[in-house]
Amino acid sequence: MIDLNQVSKRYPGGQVGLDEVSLSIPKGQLVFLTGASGAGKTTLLKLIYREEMATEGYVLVNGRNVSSLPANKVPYLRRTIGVVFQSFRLIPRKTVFENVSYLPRILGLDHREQKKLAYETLRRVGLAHRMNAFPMQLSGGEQQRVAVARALINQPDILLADEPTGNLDPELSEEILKLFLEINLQGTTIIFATHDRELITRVGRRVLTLHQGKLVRDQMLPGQMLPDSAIQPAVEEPAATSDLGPADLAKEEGAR
Amino acid sequence: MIDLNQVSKRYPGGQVGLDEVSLSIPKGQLVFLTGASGAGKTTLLKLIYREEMATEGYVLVNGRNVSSLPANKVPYLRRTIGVVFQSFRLIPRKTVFENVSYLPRILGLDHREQKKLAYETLRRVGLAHRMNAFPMQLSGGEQQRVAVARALINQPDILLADEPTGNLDPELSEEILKLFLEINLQGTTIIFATHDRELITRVGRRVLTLHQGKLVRDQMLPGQMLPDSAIQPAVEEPAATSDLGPADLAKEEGAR
Amino acid sequence: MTFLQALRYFFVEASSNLIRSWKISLLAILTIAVSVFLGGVFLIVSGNLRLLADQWRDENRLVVYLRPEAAEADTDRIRALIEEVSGTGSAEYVDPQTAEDRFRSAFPSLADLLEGWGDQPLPASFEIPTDFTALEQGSLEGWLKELGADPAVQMVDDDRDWLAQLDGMILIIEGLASVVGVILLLTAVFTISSVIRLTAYLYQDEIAVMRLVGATEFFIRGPFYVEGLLQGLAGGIFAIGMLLAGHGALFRDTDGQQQVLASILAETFLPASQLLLLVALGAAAGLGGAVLSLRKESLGQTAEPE
Amino acid sequence: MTFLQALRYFFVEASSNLIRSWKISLLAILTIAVSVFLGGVFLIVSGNLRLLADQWRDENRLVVYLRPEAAEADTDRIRALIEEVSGTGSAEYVDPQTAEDRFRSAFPSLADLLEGWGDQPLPASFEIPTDFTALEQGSLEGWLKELGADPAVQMVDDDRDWLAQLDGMILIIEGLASVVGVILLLTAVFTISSVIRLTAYLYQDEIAVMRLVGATEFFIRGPFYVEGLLQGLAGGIFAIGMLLAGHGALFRDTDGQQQVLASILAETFLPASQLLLLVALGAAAGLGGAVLSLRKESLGQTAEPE
Ligand SMILES: Nc1ncnc2c1ncn2[C@@H]1O[C@H](COP(=O)(O)OP(=O)(O)OP(=O)(O)O)[C@@H](O)[C@H]1O
Ligand SMILES: Nc1ncnc2c1ncn2[C@@H]1O[C@H](COP(=O)(O)OP(=O)(O)OP(=O)(O)O)[C@@H](O)[C@H]1O
Ligand SMILES: [Mg+2]
Ligand SMILES: [Mg+2]
Repeated sequence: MIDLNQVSKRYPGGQVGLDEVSLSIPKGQLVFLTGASGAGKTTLLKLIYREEMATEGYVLVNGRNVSSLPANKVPYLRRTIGVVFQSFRLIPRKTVFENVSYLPRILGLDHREQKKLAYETLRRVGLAHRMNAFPMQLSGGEQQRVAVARALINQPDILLADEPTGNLDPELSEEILKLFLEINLQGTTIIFATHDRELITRVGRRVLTLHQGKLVRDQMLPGQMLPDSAIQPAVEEPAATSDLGPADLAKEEGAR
Repeated sequence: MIDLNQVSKRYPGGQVGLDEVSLSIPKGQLVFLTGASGAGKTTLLKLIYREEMATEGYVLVNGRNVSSLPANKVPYLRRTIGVVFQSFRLIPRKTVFENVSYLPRILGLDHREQKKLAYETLRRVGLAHRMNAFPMQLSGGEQQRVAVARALINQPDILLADEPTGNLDPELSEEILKLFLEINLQGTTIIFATHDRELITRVGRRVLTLHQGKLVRDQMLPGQMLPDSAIQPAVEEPAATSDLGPADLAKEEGAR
Repeated sequence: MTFLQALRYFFVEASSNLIRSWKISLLAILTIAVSVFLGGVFLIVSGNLRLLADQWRDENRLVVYLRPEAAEADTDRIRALIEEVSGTGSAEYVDPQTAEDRFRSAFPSLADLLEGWGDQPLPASFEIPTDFTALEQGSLEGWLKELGADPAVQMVDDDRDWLAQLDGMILIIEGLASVVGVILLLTAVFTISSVIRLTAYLYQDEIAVMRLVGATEFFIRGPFYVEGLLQGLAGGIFAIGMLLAGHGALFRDTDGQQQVLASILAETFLPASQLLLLVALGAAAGLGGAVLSLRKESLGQTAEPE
Repeated sequence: MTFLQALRYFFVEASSNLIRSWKISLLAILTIAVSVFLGGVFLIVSGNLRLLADQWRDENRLVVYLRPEAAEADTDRIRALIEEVSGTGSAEYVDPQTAEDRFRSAFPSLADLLEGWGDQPLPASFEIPTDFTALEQGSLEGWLKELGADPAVQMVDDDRDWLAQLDGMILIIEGLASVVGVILLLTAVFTISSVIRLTAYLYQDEIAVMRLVGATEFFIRGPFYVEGLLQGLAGGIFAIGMLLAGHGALFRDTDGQQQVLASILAETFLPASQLLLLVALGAAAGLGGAVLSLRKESLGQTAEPE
């Protein structure tokens, strides 16, 4: 589903965002992305939904080269990808409802269906009662959950979540995590960038670790936590693409 | 140093930010502030530096009633308070250096001293090499550290840190924490709003827990972690203002 | 989404933006209104001046003075000669007495001069309106020469000196108005695009987010275009209102001297067709400003206005 | 920080803002430049029209026609009577021959008329420039009556009819220019404050942050005020440049008819004092716009432009 082939991203100022990263994420996989601040997590995600373009190598999404996609095709790529941005990026002039239902709306859903869908999705992140508030009237964690709801509303093929629980208390983080596990079971490929090692070790799955733009570790962790609603996995677990065994993650990449 | 007396904050939309909160924080104390998303942590901090005003009760800082402070005195209050905002609030048109040294600059420090001071402070958060970058050119965690540096640069009497490690990896969080402990030892009163229970339990000190705007717990935790540089405490530990005994923090306020 | 649905979406979106950001919208509307208003003032003033000039031109006549000794037969011959070109019944015969009366009323201060010049001091003449422009310049000259050569004709005064002076004056006034008009037009276009461009800067974060969540340019720009269009329409209509109000006020509260000025400059209001044109101009300005300000593909790619 | 240090800070801050946000700055500068330019055009045109009017007024004369039978003694007596009021040497004696010559050259088409009126058809006269305004209106009337009652005087033609007409025309033109001028001024003020207010909207997040970290209003506003001032100065200077260039171009590339128009409207350029005034106006507009747009205490309290 998502393939990176020797991808490097060097920013105009000379900063290295990514450095020769190659990886492959099959459809339906849930992958954690970790690494110190400035390691390149956000950069990697940006390359997938083409907010940035690789300076070297190529990124394939569903077999299509993202960099060579003509500009007028980019929106259609992005509609299949839900993104929870690290800085939320809510539209201040629009209400929570309007922020969340923007994509369904321009896709032609009628108002009642939009409302129903938005209500459903916001309910899942615990914010149905704030549908008519403006982003500035929400607490940090509430804004973050609106961002999560927006990313999920269109049932995207791919979900890119950039630190989606950084402003949430452990209980809410847990619920968001469960939500993600649920939609993952329904077939959505997820890349979950996070600093929360406790969460990663508890859930297990595949973990990619970046360090100064380089992919330094690609491991499979045990402890497969499943959502409460899951009776059996709908998608079979893909094989690890790295042969590095499970290790004490807390001891990883200490040098900043 | 900071006293809240039956303080309530009701937002124009009817949302309850704080609900009859009374508390007292003596000079030099380090206090953790925790609670679920939307519990009122940011609201409490905003009342102290007067971004918002209490709708009931009064807030005293250094014995002065913050709500009745005339508008032209507010800047002088704020200069004694360093704030790490939850959403960073960096100025996009200014470089990291300019963002960080804004207050020293308008206080009349000459350019060389500003530079030295900014460099020193940025070095402590690991960002001295990005002094000339603009905020948009930084990763989320880097922006957060710039916000921390800006709050610290003027050696404030009070430091209000709103989720200052939400975008940082555990190692960096640890360093920021050590930094805070250090300046706390030098006499700065600190309120540290965070969701990171692991961090709280490890450090100890006083913990205030909010739930739906109410102060539901005010406890003293053991496990007094000290900064590496600390040989002996410069300020004696103040007595807990609540007689609630230490309890398992992880079991607190589960209901959202 | 069908095109009609999309259009509906654009309108709903645009109007809710207009209401939510009403301060900025009002600014844009007022800017367009002021510009269209100025355009209207220009149209009114230049229209009235043109009317005035036409009136003057109409009143201008070609005068053929007859010799005092000209007989009635001569007079008839001359009339035939004239009407052959200018059309039957077009030439007016002014007998000496009428000529004297006219002189006295036109130049009362010089009336005394006539006293010394005996009885019948002024010759009889034919006056012909000069609006028979059917004749080309060349043949007109020939015809005038022929007339002048007639033994019964003392002189042909075709007032071309005076006409040239009149034309000069009209040219001056129209020139002045045109210069001001062009400058005004440029200012208006400049202002509108400034306001809309600044507005677009305000929206660029928003636009960037829309792009990132998968909106096509069509859906991003549509509401802004419609917003511009609606602002332009509102501005245009508002301007018409101001013009009507201003025109009314001008003829209500003025005393003598100003009344004269007002009636020369603004007696006649604009016809409906020109009013429509002005509203269309406002709408076009609003839409044009929106198109112009969203033109750059790169807009909204960076959060920082440069 | 001392006041001087603060001033220095304001200038450094303002110029770095100007450079960093050069697109928006350019917009503001151009807007002010256009407005000041229009002001300059107005000053030039109205100045030149006033010059023209003064010239006409200067050329206007009071004419005292003498009876044909007036003797030389009468003539001297009348001259004395006139110069008693208008000053020695001010009255010009026009003998009948000169009068006839002048009539012929002024109205060549009417010259033939003189033929029939015998020898010496026009009377002798005194012409007196009307710029002796020392006399009040009341006593002037009396004096004119006295003159007219003199037996040797046939008629006093004080051309007040014509003067009134001239005044009317000047009034029309000045009125037109004033109306346009006032509208232009309003537009300019409106435009500048729009642009600066929109700019302030762009900066309001920034201003909010400055407030939150403890900046006083003095330090927040200072740089914006200086920025406005600098933009205004730049706009004013730019406008002067455009005026100079435009004035030059007008007198280089024009043919006959336009040349006449140009020389009537813009022969004389502005004096240095008025240029300085225009630049000061630009600076004031820039500063005023900044003050106006930062006026509301609440600005910067909310991140959302309304
Ligand atoms: N400007 C505002 N207008 C209306 N309601 C507000 C406003 N700011 C905050 N609120 C509401 O007040 C409550 C407390 O908000 P606050 O920001 O203090 O929460 P918090 O504890 O900081 O949460 P988080 O951990 O998510 O940042 C929330 O329900 C929030 O929606
Ligand atoms: N627009 C940009 N221009 C220049 N450098 C950039 C830009 N964006 C990111 N960088 C740099 O690229 C590196 C990787 O940034 P990235 O945002 O991918 O880090 P990250 O892993 O997401 O970090 P964090 O956990 O702090 O969000 C950092 O050093 C950052 O400073
Ligand atoms: Mg990041
Ligand atoms: Mg908060």
